[in-house]
Amino acid sequence: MSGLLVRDLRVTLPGPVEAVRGLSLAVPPGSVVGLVGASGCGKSVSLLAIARLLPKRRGLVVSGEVLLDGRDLLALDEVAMRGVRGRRIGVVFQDPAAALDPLMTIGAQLDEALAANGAAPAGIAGRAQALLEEVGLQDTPRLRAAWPHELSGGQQQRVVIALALAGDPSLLLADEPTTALDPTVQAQVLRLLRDLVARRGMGLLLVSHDLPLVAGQASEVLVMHRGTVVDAGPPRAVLGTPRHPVSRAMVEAAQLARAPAPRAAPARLRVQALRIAYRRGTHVVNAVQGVEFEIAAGEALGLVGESGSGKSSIARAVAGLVAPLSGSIDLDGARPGDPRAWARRCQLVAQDPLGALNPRHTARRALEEPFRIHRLPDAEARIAAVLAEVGLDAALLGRYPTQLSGGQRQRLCIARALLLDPAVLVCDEPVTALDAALRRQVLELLAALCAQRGLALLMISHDFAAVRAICPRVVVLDAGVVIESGPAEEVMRAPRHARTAALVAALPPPLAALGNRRCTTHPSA
Amino acid sequence: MAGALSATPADRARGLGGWLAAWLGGWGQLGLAITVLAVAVALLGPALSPFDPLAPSGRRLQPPTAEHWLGLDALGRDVLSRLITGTQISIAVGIAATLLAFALGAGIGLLACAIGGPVAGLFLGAMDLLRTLPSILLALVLVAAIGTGTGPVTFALGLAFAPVFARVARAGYLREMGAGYVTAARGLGASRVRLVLVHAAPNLVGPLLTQAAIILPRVITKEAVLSFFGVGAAPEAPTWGRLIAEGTRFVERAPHLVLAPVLALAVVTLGLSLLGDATRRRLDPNRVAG
Amino acid sequence: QQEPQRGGTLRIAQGSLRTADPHRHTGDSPVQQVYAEALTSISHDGSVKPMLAERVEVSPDGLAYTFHLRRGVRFHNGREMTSADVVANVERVRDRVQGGWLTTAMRGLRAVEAPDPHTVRFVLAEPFAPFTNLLSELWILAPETEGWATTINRPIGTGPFRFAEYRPNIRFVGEANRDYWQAGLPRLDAVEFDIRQVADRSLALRAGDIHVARIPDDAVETVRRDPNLRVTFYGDTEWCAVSFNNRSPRGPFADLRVRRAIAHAFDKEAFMQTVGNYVVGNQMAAPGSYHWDEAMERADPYRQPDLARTRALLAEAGVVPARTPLRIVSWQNDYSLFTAQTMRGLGFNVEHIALDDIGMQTRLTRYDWDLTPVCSGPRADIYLRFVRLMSEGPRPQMWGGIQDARLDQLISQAVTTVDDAARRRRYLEAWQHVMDSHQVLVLGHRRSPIGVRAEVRDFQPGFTVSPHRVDGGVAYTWLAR
Amino acid sequence: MSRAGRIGGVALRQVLLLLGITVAVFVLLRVVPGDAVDVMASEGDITVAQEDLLRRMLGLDIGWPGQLLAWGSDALMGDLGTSLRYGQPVSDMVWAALPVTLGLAAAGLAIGLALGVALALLAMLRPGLAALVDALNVWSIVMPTFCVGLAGILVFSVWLGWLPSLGHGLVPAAIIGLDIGGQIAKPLMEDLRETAEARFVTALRSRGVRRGALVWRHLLPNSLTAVLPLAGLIVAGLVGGTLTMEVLFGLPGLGALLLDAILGRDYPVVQAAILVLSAAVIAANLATEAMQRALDPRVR
Ligand SMILES: Nc1ncnc2c1ncn2[C@@H]1O[C@H](COP(=O)(O)OP(=O)(O)OP(=O)(O)O)[C@@H](O)[C@H]1O
Ligand SMILES: Nc1ncnc2c1ncn2[C@@H]1O[C@H](COP(=O)(O)OP(=O)(O)OP(=O)(O)O)[C@@H](O)[C@H]1O
Ligand SMILES: [Mg+2]
Ligand SMILES: [Mg+2]
Repeated sequence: MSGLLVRDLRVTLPGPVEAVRGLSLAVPPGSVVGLVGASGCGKSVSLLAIARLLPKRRGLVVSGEVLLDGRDLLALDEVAMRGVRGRRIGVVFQDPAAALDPLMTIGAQLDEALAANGAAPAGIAGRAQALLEEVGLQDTPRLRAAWPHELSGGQQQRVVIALALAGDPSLLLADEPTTALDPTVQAQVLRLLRDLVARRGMGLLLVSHDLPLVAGQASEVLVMHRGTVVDAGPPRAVLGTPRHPVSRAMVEAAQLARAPAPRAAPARLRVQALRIAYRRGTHVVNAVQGVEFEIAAGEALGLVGESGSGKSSIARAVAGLVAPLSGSIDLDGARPGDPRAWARRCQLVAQDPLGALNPRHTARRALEEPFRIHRLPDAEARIAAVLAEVGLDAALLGRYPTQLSGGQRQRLCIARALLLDPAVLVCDEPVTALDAALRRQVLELLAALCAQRGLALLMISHDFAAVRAICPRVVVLDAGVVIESGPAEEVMRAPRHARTAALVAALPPPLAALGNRRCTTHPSA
Repeated sequence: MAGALSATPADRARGLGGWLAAWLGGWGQLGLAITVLAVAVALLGPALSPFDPLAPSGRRLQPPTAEHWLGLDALGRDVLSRLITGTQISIAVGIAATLLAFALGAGIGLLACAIGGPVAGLFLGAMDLLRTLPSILLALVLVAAIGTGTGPVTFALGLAFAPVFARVARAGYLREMGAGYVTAARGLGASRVRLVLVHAAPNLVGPLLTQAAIILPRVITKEAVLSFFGVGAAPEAPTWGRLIAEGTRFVERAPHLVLAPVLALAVVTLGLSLLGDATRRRLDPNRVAG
Repeated sequence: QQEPQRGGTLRIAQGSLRTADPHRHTGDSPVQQVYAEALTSISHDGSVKPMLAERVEVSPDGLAYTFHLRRGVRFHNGREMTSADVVANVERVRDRVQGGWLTTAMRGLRAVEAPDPHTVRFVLAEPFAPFTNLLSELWILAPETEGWATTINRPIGTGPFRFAEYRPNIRFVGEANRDYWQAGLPRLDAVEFDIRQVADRSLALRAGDIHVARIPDDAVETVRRDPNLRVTFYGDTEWCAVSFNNRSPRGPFADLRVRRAIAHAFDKEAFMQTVGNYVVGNQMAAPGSYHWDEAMERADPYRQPDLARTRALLAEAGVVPARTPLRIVSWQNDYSLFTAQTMRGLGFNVEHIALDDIGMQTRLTRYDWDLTPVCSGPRADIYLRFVRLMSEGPRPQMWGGIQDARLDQLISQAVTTVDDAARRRRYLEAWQHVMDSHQVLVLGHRRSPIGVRAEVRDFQPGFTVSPHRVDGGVAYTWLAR
Repeated sequence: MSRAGRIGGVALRQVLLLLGITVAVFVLLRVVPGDAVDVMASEGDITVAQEDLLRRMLGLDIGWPGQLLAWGSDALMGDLGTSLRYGQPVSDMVWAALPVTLGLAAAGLAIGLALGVALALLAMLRPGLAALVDALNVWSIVMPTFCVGLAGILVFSVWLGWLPSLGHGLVPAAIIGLDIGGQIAKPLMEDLRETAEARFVTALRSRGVRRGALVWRHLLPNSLTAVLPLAGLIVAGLVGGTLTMEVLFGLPGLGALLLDAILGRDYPVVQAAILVLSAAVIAANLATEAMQRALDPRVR
């Protein structure tokens, strides 16, 4: 049999952690198989095990069968495996920034990958150029000379895909290949992958949290739960009309509410003519240029835009962490001059909750931090109250950040921000890294906070669905400039600016549409 | 997510000793045992030495015998007694100099970083200065000025190694200040000094301690070099360094003189290095983060 | 006995060369003797022999010295040496070169004249016994040497080897002077002095990289065991002593009884053992030498340690050692440790300050100490030893800064005495005074070992560190092949 | 403009540093008891009166600020003065000694780097060899170079007679190399092992990149950037190591010159030697930083 056939794959990691327990799946040539499941259910480990890339350590046990075109990969030695990797199997890794050698230019890494897979030296330059264009990267000569850290997250992700395709593999294992991408680029990359599947008869095993996306791409969906596949079938069956409890819970979590229509209220936070620039060696990067917006009490404002458009920069400026070049930020007449005073009015929940928590401090210590800094009384009582508000169990207080789930960590960070009773909360990409269930939890929490506390919320995301779920109004940013703003539903339905239109058009259709439409290819911009 | 620390409650049930043993792992335990033994010898020092370490007790350069296990030195003094007595001084000098280097390099370094501005510049300049001046010169000058003794030697060695800690501290400081949780604390309104002391410094303890474990035996050997050049500890103090330097004069006729302290130093170094490795593995925040 | 062979280069590591200008040094440049010679020369046994002079006549009052120069002595530039050259050199040392160490000897010089090309007459203000001896280090150079008025860099002398290459602290090379006035000498083609600072020369010697080297005392045994090597010694000795603080003695240490007590405590044999190559003694002059006195040696009350006497004397003086601080300032060496250990053994509250060479000498000048153990190197004349005990002598701190008018007088009398036997008596008298007042306690003498490879023939070290003299040294040396 | 400005800033900083060192050494030396005249006097028999005369002649009778001023103004004119003990121009002495030290240091560094890198790589590929790395590490910590040097002379020159005991740089360079190799090998090995498990290495393997390319083009450069901060320690070790080796093996380098000058209180020589030595160390530090920048685009 050709294609990939995995039978009863079991992986025990040192620990011991039984990460994969009897996984079986098949990826025939020319097919797209989606693998979905909650965070930590074993998707990435399975992929690494198939490509035999798990780090060799004492305690690592891999058993079962991984047949590629009839050959058992688990029985091959390293040298034979090297011939398989790259040319027969390509892998796209989950975290693109970490998957690139930081000390080598993009061009050199591409050339190396091409050479390793037997490309003739004369043809390498041309092939590299073509590959980069295939994944939708422009300005390729400059890009080839660039270092990984000089690329935005989206660019890095596309480079990693190009590298995986360098050897013309007959099977591509793609782990969250589009998480870091904004909708336009995401659509473009997915189109490319589909083309390859169709043209070359490549098999694609696609791992993702994004159920609508998987539904739109895969011919078969596998639902993984605690190391095994618990549900499988065509997307319409598994995701459209889920029957297995795990699938059903997942699909339900992916359905998000819609924010209410915007109300008129007096503005609390007023941002005017904001300009932010970074000095990078000798030249200056103008990240944000003349941005203006207002948020009222109890209102959530969504800030969307392509990667690198300046969203996080605005968040940092509003939180008083970077000083803007010019412009004003005004909160009930106060300005972010004195960091201590400003911290009590405006709080930021950073993009990466794990990073924002000191690994040496327990949850309790993290929550006590604001009390220590500002010498506030009643820590115990206030912490208990806020915990209840964000829905965290007080039993978790003794744990360290690594012992909490992603959703718990995110809520811990929100709780810490709330302890200072700020008027404004800024959330930078609060849900992008979370699976469907966690994402929904966090979004519901944020919505509730706005409603109950009268918080002014600035939510930053390139996840349009998430923004639309809680923000009545959105501001669309492009290259540091506001190109559109207005009620979320309106902007989504009838975007006025071409770039907004492109962003919206690139969104995959919601799962709810699965029952009504056949959806093998994606509507394109 | 099953982090390394989640196993601790179970281990704690086995008592502190058991917990420590599990925490360190096999090699780490060996390292700890050696270190504890060395410290015990250092503490008990004089009580353990069979002979007066300063007074002659037999024929010069006598090889090891049943009475004198490690033989006698050039003045007929019992080498074992000198080694045992020297343990105390060497380890004391080693620890004191390492502490001084630590305090100067890491302590003042971090504080200077925290205060920033010209203070940091001044501090970095001073460290560059120390880094550039050969420590032997400093020791020579000090000894010429105030005479040999544990004080000047400790001071010279402490100054000499301060830049190493300063470098580790500064690199760590820069890394930590970029960490998400430091930015988060900044967002909570924390002052710069608080950021350094509460957030950055504890995360630097691991690397700095590792550095200290590496430096400590180096300090002891360096003292040998100073002794060789006649600017080591006081001639009455049988530090390991002095024993090595003195023994080197007779390396051919009485190799036991130099072998005994070198082996002792090797064992302690190995112990500290094993302990340091184990501790670092445990304190590394990346590993804690799983 | 083999016939001497000619040729070859002798590599020797002994002595130093601080400056190429022989008149400018301050007393530590013996290597220059191979290219620059003097009117006199010190033989291996310490006696003074004429060198560039054929003979010397001393007037009965000891004030006039007449040197009859040797004929046919040529400088390295081929010109014959005359008495005018000698006078020019004396004048250069006396008038031009300040700070050179011979200036002391020139102090009492009233006149120097050259009555004819081959005679030089010195007239002194008062008799000065070591005069001919000291002249052995007044090197005669050709006055036309470049830098005569300032500093000489390529000296033109009369020695058996010409000045060929000099790199400070690295090496000096002398090439054979084929016109040397001693016919048939030198036998070597060249000498190469290794003047690097090296920890242990005996290794290079054993490895065959060097023919002759001053070796550490520790190495003597190993070198002796090597059949290719032998050990020999300088003619003169170093004297080792313990000095009390004589300038401003502290606490009970001014008390003669206490000083005697301490003297009784020293085990001279054991002390000297830590120094090496020793004889025990109680005088500045080495046992067996002219100025040494056997009766005085036999009468030494401190020949053997006597701790009972020590205790009794201390008790008599009312000294409780445990409550008495005793500060020792010293170099860092084994005999200093021994000294400190001995004092500790008596129960004193010992503070031992060990420093580097100059640090110690400077520290001594503070006179805030009680005891210092010192050794002092070979000297061409006994006066050079005694002068250090005088009030105006060099480096007085080493001997506790003695300022003793009576002693000054005794030594002055001795040095101005013309008659040998009478002078010897006066020196002994002076020494007896030192011993009686317990200013300095001599423990013994040591000889500095020199390792010599077997193929080196006819090499005998000098009385002091000088490598060349009229009747021996490197000019005579040859290499057997 | 801005780039030039930055380079100018760095240069200014180093110049200030050198200035600081000069003044520090000057003051330190003058604080130390005893001067060159004491040394001369202790070697010979000059009287106290003569000592004073000599001091006047050598300009040692004025206080140290005056001496500093005199020395500084001469040094600015390019005149490093004359040795108090040898009467030779200091610059000649230093220039003659410099190549010896630089050669020895360079050879030692080369051997050390080769040894350290080779061992670390081998130990990464064959974990059994880690013991060798540990052994070398312990060796470099506990074996003082003077001790090894003496043993080296004994074995290679006295017993085997293969090499002259003095004046050659082979054994000294090897000893320094062994010392440095021991310092590098262990951290490098550890970092290599860590890097070998980095995600980007897994990614490279997933593309079928051969092991040789993996090691030389990816692992080693990445790990070297982690070991480069050790350079300070290594340079300090080089300075100490060359000093010891020069004294032991009779190599007429800067270290031997410096030691002799310190013991002889030959101030101008000490000053010049320290100045040159410091400049070399500063250059080495700058070179390390430049290398770091060349290797790692992130810190550019
Ligand atoms: N190196 C490792 N050592 C020990 N346990 C591990 C290791 N890597 C992963 N695990 C554990 O194995 C399980 C499966 O992890 P895996 O990375 O495959 O999850 P995932 O399904 O990819 O999750 P996500 O959607 O968050 O990427 C988890 O419990 C995880 O904690
Ligand atoms: N510290 C910095 N130094 C230099 N340039 C920076 C820095 N931080 C951001 N930039 C640049 O500023 C621009 C805006 O960055 P910002 O992080 O605000 O983007 P973003 O909209 O949050 O993107 P993403 O969706 O990828 O997080 C980008 O071009 C980025 O490269
Ligand atoms: Mg994953
Ligand atoms: Mg961002």
